[in-house]
Amino acid sequence: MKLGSVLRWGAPALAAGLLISAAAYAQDPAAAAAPAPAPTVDKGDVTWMMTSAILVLLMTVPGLALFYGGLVRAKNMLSVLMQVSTIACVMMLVWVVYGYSLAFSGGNAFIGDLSKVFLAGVTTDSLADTFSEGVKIPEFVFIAFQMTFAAITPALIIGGFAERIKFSAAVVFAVLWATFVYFPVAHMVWASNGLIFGWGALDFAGGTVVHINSGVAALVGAIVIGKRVGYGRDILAPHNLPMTLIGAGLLWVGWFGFNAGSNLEANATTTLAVLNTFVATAAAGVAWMLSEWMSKGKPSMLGLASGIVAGLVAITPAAGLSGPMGAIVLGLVAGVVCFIFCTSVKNALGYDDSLDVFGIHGVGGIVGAIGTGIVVAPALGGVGVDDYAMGGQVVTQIKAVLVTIVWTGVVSFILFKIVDVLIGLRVSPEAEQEGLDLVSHGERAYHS
Amino acid sequence: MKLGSVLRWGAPALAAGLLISAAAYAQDPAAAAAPAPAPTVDKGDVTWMMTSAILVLLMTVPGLALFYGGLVRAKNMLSVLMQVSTIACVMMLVWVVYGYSLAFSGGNAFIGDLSKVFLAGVTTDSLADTFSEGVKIPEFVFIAFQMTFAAITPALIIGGFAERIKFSAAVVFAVLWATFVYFPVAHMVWASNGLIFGWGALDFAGGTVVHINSGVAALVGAIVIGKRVGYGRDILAPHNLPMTLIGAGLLWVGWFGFNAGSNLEANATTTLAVLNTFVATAAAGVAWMLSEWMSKGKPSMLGLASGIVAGLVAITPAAGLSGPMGAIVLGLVAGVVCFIFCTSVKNALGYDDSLDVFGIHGVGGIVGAIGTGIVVAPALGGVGVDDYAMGGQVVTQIKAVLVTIVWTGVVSFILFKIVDVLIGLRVSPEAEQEGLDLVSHGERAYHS
Amino acid sequence: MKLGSVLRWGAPALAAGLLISAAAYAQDPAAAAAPAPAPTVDKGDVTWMMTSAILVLLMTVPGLALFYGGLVRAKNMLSVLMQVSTIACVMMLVWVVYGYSLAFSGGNAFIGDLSKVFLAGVTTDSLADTFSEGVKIPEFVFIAFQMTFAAITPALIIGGFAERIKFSAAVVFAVLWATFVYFPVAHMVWASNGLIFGWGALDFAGGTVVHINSGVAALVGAIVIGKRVGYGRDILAPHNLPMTLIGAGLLWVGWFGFNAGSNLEANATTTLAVLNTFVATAAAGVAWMLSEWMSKGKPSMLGLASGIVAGLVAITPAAGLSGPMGAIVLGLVAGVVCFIFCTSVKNALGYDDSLDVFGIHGVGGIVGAIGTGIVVAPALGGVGVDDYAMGGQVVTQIKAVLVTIVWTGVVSFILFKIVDVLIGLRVSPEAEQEGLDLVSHGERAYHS
Amino acid sequence: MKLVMAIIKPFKLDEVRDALTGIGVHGLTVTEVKGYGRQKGHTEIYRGAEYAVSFLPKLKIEVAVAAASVDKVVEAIAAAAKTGQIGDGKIFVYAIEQALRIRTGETDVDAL
Amino acid sequence: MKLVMAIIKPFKLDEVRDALTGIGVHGLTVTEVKGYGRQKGHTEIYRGAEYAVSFLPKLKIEVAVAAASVDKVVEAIAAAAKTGQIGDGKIFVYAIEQALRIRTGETDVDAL
Amino acid sequence: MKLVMAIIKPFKLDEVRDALTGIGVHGLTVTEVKGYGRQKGHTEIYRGAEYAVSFLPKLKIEVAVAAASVDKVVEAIAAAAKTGQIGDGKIFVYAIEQALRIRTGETDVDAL
Ligand SMILES: Nc1ncnc2c1ncn2[C@@H]1O[C@H](COP(=O)(O)OP(=O)(O)O)[C@@H](O)[C@H]1O
Ligand SMILES: Nc1ncnc2c1ncn2[C@@H]1O[C@H](COP(=O)(O)OP(=O)(O)O)[C@@H](O)[C@H]1O
Ligand SMILES: Nc1ncnc2c1ncn2[C@@H]1O[C@H](COP(=O)(O)OP(=O)(O)O)[C@@H](O)[C@H]1O
Repeated sequence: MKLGSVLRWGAPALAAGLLISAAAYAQDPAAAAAPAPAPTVDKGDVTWMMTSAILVLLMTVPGLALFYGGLVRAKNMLSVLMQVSTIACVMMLVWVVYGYSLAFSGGNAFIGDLSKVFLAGVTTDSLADTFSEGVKIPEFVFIAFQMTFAAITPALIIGGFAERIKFSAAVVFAVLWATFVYFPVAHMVWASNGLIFGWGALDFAGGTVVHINSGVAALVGAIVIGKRVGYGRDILAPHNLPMTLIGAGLLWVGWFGFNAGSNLEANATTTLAVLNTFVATAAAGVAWMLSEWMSKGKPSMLGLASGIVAGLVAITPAAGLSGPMGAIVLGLVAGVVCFIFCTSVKNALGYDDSLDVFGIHGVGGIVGAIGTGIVVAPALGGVGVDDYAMGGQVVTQIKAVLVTIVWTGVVSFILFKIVDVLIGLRVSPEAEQEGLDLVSHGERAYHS
Repeated sequence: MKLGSVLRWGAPALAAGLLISAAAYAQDPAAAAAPAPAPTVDKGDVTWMMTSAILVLLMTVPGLALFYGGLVRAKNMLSVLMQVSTIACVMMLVWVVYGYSLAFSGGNAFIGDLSKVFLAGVTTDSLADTFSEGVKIPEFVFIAFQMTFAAITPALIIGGFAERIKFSAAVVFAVLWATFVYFPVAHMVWASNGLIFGWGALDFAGGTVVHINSGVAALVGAIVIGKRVGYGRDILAPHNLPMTLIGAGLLWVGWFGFNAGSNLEANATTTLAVLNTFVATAAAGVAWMLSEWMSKGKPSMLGLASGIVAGLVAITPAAGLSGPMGAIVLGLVAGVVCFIFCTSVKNALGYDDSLDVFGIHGVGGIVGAIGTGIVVAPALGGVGVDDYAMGGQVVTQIKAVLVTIVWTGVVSFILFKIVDVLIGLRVSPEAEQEGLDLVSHGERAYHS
Repeated sequence: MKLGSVLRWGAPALAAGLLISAAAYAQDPAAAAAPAPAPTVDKGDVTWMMTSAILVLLMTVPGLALFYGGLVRAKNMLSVLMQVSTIACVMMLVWVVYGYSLAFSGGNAFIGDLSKVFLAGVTTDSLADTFSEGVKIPEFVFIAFQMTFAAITPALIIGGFAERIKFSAAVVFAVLWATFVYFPVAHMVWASNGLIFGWGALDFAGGTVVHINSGVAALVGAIVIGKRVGYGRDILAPHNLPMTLIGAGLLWVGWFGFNAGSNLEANATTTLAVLNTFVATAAAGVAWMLSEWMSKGKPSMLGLASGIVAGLVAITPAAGLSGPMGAIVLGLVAGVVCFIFCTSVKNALGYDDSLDVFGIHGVGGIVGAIGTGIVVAPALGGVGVDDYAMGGQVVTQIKAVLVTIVWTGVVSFILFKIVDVLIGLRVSPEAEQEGLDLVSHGERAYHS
Repeated sequence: MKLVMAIIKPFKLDEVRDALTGIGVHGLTVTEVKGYGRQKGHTEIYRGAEYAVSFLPKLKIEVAVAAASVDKVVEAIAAAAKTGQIGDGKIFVYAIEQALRIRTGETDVDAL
Repeated sequence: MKLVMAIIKPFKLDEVRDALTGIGVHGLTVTEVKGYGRQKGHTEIYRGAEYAVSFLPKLKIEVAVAAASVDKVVEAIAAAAKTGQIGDGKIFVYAIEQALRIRTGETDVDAL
Repeated sequence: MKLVMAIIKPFKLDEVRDALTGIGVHGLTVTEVKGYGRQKGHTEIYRGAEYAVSFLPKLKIEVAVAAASVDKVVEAIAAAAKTGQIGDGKIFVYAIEQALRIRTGETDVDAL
């Protein structure tokens, strides 16, 4: 493989936006043909990318909403469903208004520019690059696919401070966070002129941009906002674990769009990403379950579901880069590490990350991001990148992780403080006692 | 664009059935090649259309069933799930027996003929037209895709008189309604010799045929059947709003098949329909939520979910015709208008449309159908049609809406009366008290 | 059609693994072109096969898990979700470690060999055959698709002895059963050197391998393990039928991947399989419902849902072989036969197959497998196979069914006995009283 | 003081509550219960399994009242809860020796 | 008249009901309750959070009977509900002063 | 023997239970109930329908105790359940004539 490959895999959901061919592919193929072969749009790719965007929506609403919602108490169920769904909707609007432009248009190493606000200039004739030369997809589907990432990422964060956040604060924070954290980090990692992309860091489908990014923000939020009333004293058990399983299942199903869609076309690498998204996930689910069985005496369904999500997180950056056996190993490691973190380390540290967003997305994301540098090794069955040396790649991966952690950690902290001053982050203890559903939304989840 | 374009967009789920090429595309390409280029079948299109048909099933069972089911009282849960699912199943059989033929084969301006009853003559070699010349899809997938529309539309109606209808009456009405309302209206709007199609009315994915059609029928049903026992006195609150959210999420996910599948192939226009189905929906969800927040003091999850569905309804006729910004405006308008209708107008009028089928599908459908005439304008970012003039197009749209309302209004009224005489529409007050699950189906939704 | 056709339809999920072309299709087309036309990989096929694999996961988690989970008592809900999900995860790992190799690599008439353990030698350049000459798909997606079959089949079995099995016993049994029953039977039916394949038995998508196989194993398990405490005395009613409907809906949606994906490409036959999977299912749902209405006085939602699954099972072996009208007849017959079996025959025989795995998958599978020999007849609208004679084909189908029943019956019995000795199959009566969720998994499904 | 305990049909709750507030009773406690009695239940069928369910959903209402008001309260409940159909329920009355309002510490009739 | 209130293990309900109908008692009211007592509960674990749950599901059965039948009723319930294991529950008896059948207006023992 | 019945706010359960075990009471029975009283409820809105909900979730606690312990028990519950806010609930006490532990057949105070 040539040098381009490093860039290629470093830009899974890539810089395509930057390189849009405005040439109408059907109308004037000759003009484009002179310098290079006419770009081709394959309907199989178009179908795959539409399917992938739809699958990522499935992950979010109802997937993530249910995964989270099942874990809170019944009196806060609707507040969680509402926060996830509202943030997803608002982010879709923000994305087409200025998010897409900031993440994928021109700009510098840190952020894009405003040349495509309101999707200026994008028509059905606009094309976006894929990772294969000459293979293009309609820009609209690239925008839609990337939109779903921008929609789910801020929604992931709210799990860190579920059951006590003010609804308006959650939504405002999400928009600010997307603007000052997600769009810049997405640009740094995925745009061809982005800082981290330039280092040659590998992130197939968004391990840093989505998972570490949101996991760390959730941790900061959990600490800034403080523990739930009754934490450590009352029983705060999940009110409906079957909902959580439905959510975990839909997350898994939808994650194929997330991971394999990130290849932007439907080729053999995409199928490898699909296979890895099966086996790494299965391995992590089994690993968490067995760890729990051995250390606590019983394997729990919540443990299995948690391991499944941890595995999905961990394989994300490596989805099309690892071989299936590497993916299994990555899944096993993520399952065990996230289990230990969520059950022991977290309790030792004593913060209240209600739904373990950091323990699963943050920690799993870090395992995956660093592990990607290892399992990509051809010697281990990975697909390899040019000039690969394990040590060097791992160092690059760690650098990317650290930049992400610092950026999201610091900026999130500032944004939480700003929102606290402007709106107030937390409901009153009485409201928390009564439940957010009634207090914030005037409705109850269940009647008989 | 040439004149054909008007027809093209006027027949989203089109007259393909009429124009089936019986020529085996693999066996005798030369014969077909003489007059025109040999029709091509692209496997990307085939995959997209199969995926779309599957997605519309997901909308119906479990999507619509859950969206509706969560809104009734626990004692009527199964009756709603059962009515939606049974009607969908029965309609699939009716569709292949005579529905497809009546809707899409020959006939006159009002209805097709019986030449394809029992799918006579359709084989794996039969092809159906798309909107692009020379691009074909297997007729079986066209039949399957259109079948899912015929399955969900009558099922939508039952929300208007949920919690009091007799099961047998609901099913018999659905079959009669499909026969005397859905098949004719589908033919009028989508067949190339159809009345409304001939006017140049735009309806990308079924705003009139599906939503106005079913919304008005539900309203008529709600009035003919009368209010629920205890309406306005007892608490008739939704028994399980999380189910409603799962339903809304699956409706959204599945609606991509509905809207973007209506393009019948996987090209750039299809991707535009996908993007619009994201942003219009998000806009309507947010609009309903904000309207409620401002007027009632709290934003509710049911409001957000209702807005999401209203947005999906409104973007349906415009899905591949509007630009993304036009779609957002359409969504915002639909969200606000449907909110006002469902919360104020409806109460003022005093009928009991149990699940607001008219308030969301009827009203949202009208907003969308008329709005399509506006947002299609190239000046507003729409894709345009030949000889476009906003005033004229809007008048045409209004004419299409009025014909649909009158047809479905009058015929539905007659059919309800017939079913009332033959079977009786309503269960006894004691049965309503006890709940339809036990009385009509001999089972209960929940045991501990 | 030529003789190859028999083999073709006899190997729906076929012997492709055996015939992998290791030639890099992009790099050295000439080398492959010499003996035969260069194999082509169509991205529409790739997208369809990825979509299909994802759909089969949706069938399993959350589909099957919910379908089953809703039917047990609340205290055993998580145990069912856990067993289904864990078995699916473990089987994915077993599949890539040795299952794929045993099922699809070389070997003899009864079992494959170990040449592809740990997916040795499979890369992104590896291709798998489809049923069309010269049309290939990446081997990774073939592996992933077949993996989902291996994951769901042993999970189906646990419904036979739900609410009383020891968790560890269920998982260990599943792995043993896959090894000694599923992989051999899959090989016998689908591999080109397989015993049953050689007879010319038709099984489009796994009626014998998946449904008869698991249905019989469940029956054996129900008998060996014995009845639930309180069976026939206490009320063992389903605790949450809406969950069961969600499950049935997702099973239906996902089953399109199962049935139509088994064609391995996206052509007109695939669309026929899609259409049949709609209409046969609808017919069976309606048939069960009407049978129940006539014989018990009320049509139940559980009846409709059960009929839907029975129809899906019955159409599985015939999905791409029957015409739509044949599919409807097959569905009607399966609906009625399975209804009679589950409501009368089963009670007469007196075993406790908790979730009617045998009554639906076993009986429905037998109806489908034998019926396939009939509805494939071109005279009945089927696609036909070479040298077709109804009598002979039906005899062949019956032989295939008998071999499967005997193999799975005898081996499953032995395996249950072995697991009973090694681990013990059943929890204590007190544990059964308390519920498996608490006793085996240390958690409860619902809190308020 | 007396405690009036009534078992009624669930959909009669609002009428009973209104009847009680109408005679000046402003506090009561409601429990969802299942009743077994002369009113026959129903049969549920789940595939091959048929279950005769003889326990029916009822509500139990408990109202603590001054001894002097008992008859009025019993009559009010009985009138409001009556449909004349089997299964209308029962009213039982028993004596309570103490009553206390937790918030204020008030006791006996002041606590009601 | 007396009211017999029994706290029993949930799976004993059918046996208790049968025992009561066996001695001619044809009405009773059942409530789902949670009991705390000598019987130890269980531990539930949800990721890192472990909860000791000491409240166990029980059923409360209330039967109003003529004073003369009390002993028979208590014995019947006790016999049917007994497993001999800790947590079998309790039976309490107290006096009721009035009883009324809402449907008919019958009072006292006629109302039972 | 007496039966102390308290209606309390749900989140006070653990404190009340701890207070009771603190004074040597080792058994009690809890029921989820809905209370109507001076504490005002809330309004729920579902699209166009607004419902004023006046029944609030409460817990009913029943403790059978020896007559001598009643005051101590009432005080303990009252102290633990008090927030000083409207809706804290009530405590009622009435006499029970018999008590029986089903498992052992012990009666009266031995049964508690
Ligand atoms: N002896 C009893 N003790 C306690 N509750 C009873 C008794 N008899 C009846 N009930 C309660 O009263 C309800 C109604 O009684 P039932 O015999 O069905 O009709 P009716 O009220 O018309 O006499 C029962 O469901 C049960 O809850
Ligand atoms: N003093 C009490 N007052 C009210 N209910 C009690 C009392 N003691 C026990 N109970 C109830 O009886 C149930 C069984 O009591 P427990 O002490 O666990 O076992 P046992 O019945 O064998 O003595 C408890 O779960 C509780 O519901
Ligand atoms: N007369 C009564 N009989 C039975 N229960 C009562 C009575 N009055 C109040 N309650 C119960 O006590 C609860 C609290 O009463 P409420 O009037 O709201 O406040 P407070 O306890 O501060 O007086 C009510 O919700 C109800 O369950």
